[in-house]
Amino acid sequence: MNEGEDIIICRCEEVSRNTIEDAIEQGCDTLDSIKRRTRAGMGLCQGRTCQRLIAGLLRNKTGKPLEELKPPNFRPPFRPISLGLLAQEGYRLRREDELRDGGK
Amino acid sequence: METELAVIGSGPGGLSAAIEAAKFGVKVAVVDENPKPGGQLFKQIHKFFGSEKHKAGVRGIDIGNQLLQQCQDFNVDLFLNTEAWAIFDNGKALGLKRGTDKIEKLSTKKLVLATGAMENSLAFPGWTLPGVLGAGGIQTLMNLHRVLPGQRVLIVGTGNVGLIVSYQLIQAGAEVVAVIDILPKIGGWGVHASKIRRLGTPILTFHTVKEATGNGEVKGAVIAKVGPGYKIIQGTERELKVDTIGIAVGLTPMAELAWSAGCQLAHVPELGGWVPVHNERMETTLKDIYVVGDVCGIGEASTAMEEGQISGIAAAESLGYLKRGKAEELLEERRKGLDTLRGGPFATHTKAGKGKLMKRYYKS
Amino acid sequence: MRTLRFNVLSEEELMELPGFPSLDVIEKGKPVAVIECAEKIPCNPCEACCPQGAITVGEDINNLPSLDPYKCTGCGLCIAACPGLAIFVVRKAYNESDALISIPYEFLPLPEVGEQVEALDREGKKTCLAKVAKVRNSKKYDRTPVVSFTVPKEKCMEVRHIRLL
Amino acid sequence: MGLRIKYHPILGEDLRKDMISIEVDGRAIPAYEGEPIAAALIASDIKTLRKTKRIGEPRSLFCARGVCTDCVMTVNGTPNIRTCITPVEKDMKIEKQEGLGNWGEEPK
Repeated sequence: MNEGEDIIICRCEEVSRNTIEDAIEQGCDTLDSIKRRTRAGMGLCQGRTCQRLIAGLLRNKTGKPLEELKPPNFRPPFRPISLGLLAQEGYRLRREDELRDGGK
Repeated sequence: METELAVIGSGPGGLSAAIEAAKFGVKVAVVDENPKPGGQLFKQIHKFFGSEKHKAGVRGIDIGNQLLQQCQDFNVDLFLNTEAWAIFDNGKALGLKRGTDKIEKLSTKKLVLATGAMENSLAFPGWTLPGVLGAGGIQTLMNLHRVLPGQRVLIVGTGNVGLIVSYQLIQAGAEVVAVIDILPKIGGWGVHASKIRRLGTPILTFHTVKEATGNGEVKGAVIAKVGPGYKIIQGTERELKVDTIGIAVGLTPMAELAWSAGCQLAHVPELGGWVPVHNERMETTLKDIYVVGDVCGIGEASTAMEEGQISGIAAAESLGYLKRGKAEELLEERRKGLDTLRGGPFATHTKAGKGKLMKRYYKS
Repeated sequence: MRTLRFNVLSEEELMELPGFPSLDVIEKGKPVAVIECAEKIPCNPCEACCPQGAITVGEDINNLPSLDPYKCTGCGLCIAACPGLAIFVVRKAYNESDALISIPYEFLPLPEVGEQVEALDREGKKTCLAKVAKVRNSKKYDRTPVVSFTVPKEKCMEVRHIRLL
Repeated sequence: MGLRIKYHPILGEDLRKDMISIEVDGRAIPAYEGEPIAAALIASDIKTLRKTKRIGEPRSLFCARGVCTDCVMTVNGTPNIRTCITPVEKDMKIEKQEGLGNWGEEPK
């Protein structure tokens, strides 16, 4: 890899190595803070593709072993799902639960 | 919907867990987001290693069919095209999305996470161009869907995946221009390397990919020799005319479901990264959630199947379908199998990593 | 433990392997298996498939296979059974001038009997010409056809693959 | 079409027969029902499946198993569909996705 040549690290959000390294220099020392600062790992794939690359950059820049890092927070929904569907179907499921529990 | 044992992932580990538990009468549901079950088994068209007991000599694709047949024989429910998008109540309920527009809740007593692994990335200039793929992705496309991504391929990485995919590309009619590795030695098994070397495919160690070239899609790859510190030696660059670059630089366990459910994770490099802490029964730190296969340490399909069986037996016992003594007997047999499969020098890392995980389990 | 980390096995390394039938036996010229398996990987179909009991891996399936060349009849079942495609059968005294080599060949098209092909060494380099003598592809081989071809005797430990012309 | 594997030493001959036609950006593309959309497109030498939102880079299949989401396209009007694991169906209309895609009109 050419020194200095910038490349995309997070494919979904198109965040480059320089952007991530800048964030680390400015004090982001966890995967979560890098994510919040740069959006790297926040895209459709939820960081599955770039997380390891970012962890590597973090280790190289800070010298902190990966063992000391925490994986980034990960919350449902784990897969793309539209909020409309979630709201509509969630309501249906809750009604079904209520009916089963005695129609309260 | 309700079940006694829910399994997420229908690869060799997940199916083995399901079959083993169902054998003893447990009601089992397997969930997979793919339209076809089998995980990565159906792209493994080569004969597997192992002993007769571990289905050695049988092609992965045929092992997949055998497992599916057993699922049918033991009435395992398979939910395909179904995404598990949330885990609630310490594993006692799953949020499922079936097809494009149906959301369901699946209540369960026990949960096995068999979510597998994903391929590691390697970032270099041009790596986002169409034509750069994961080597496993190439394997899926050609062996499962019978489509070649291109005609002239560079494979980056000489682990077993890189070597096997190279051989299978040639079987499918493509040309593998070179297989390169930045490390001084071939990572995978010698027999796999020999298979492509005698076809004339060059394996270049101490080499890296500097750049994928092409405008709009891959037209070439610039590779170069590396020296001390794995830095490129200026002047050794050369461009290979390729239309496809396959990245085969290892796998990372997909442990995020376990993590978000609340299972403790540990970073164990020997196992591929962050993995759920578990014990010899494949129980995580949440006692109703089990993990099996690549999600808890990169291994082989054969070890995933043994781990799957262990979790199935353990779950059947704790649900009351199996007596303690009988269960222990069966578990001991599988553990011996695992020990054998991890008995060689290529698996010392895995063995050490698993040791660390168990220690962590009993410390927590 | 052996650490094969070269791109190919050299003939010297080969001869140290317990699956190598010894030069004497090869010189005698009867068909015999040559097991080019140099790493301890957990695997034993070669042992299980041999009808003569000529291949031993043992209790620990990580052991290297060892060959009893006097029991081996060179039947070739192990060629297709080996998941690593690392077993070949060599019959040095096939006739006056030629040896017969049998290899696993999982490619299309399959060569025809009588066809002339290029003989390649372990690095894929063209070594000489070869003539196909037999193509076996029964169900037992499970889609790993075994191709036998003749090459000049002195090439019998060098040639390990063929390329169709 | 040159990229389809008709004969294979292990998989045998591809015995699937009737192909259907799907519409990709207004063009008719042959495909087998049930195969992933991305496989059909690559077999027809359509490599670029989407353009990224910021730089407008072309992207294609990358992981081929539903994880990386690089192959998302607009399928029957719905954007962000992972074409590597979404099977081809009759009368499908597929569009190369620009950026995050267009979710269409708000329902009334």
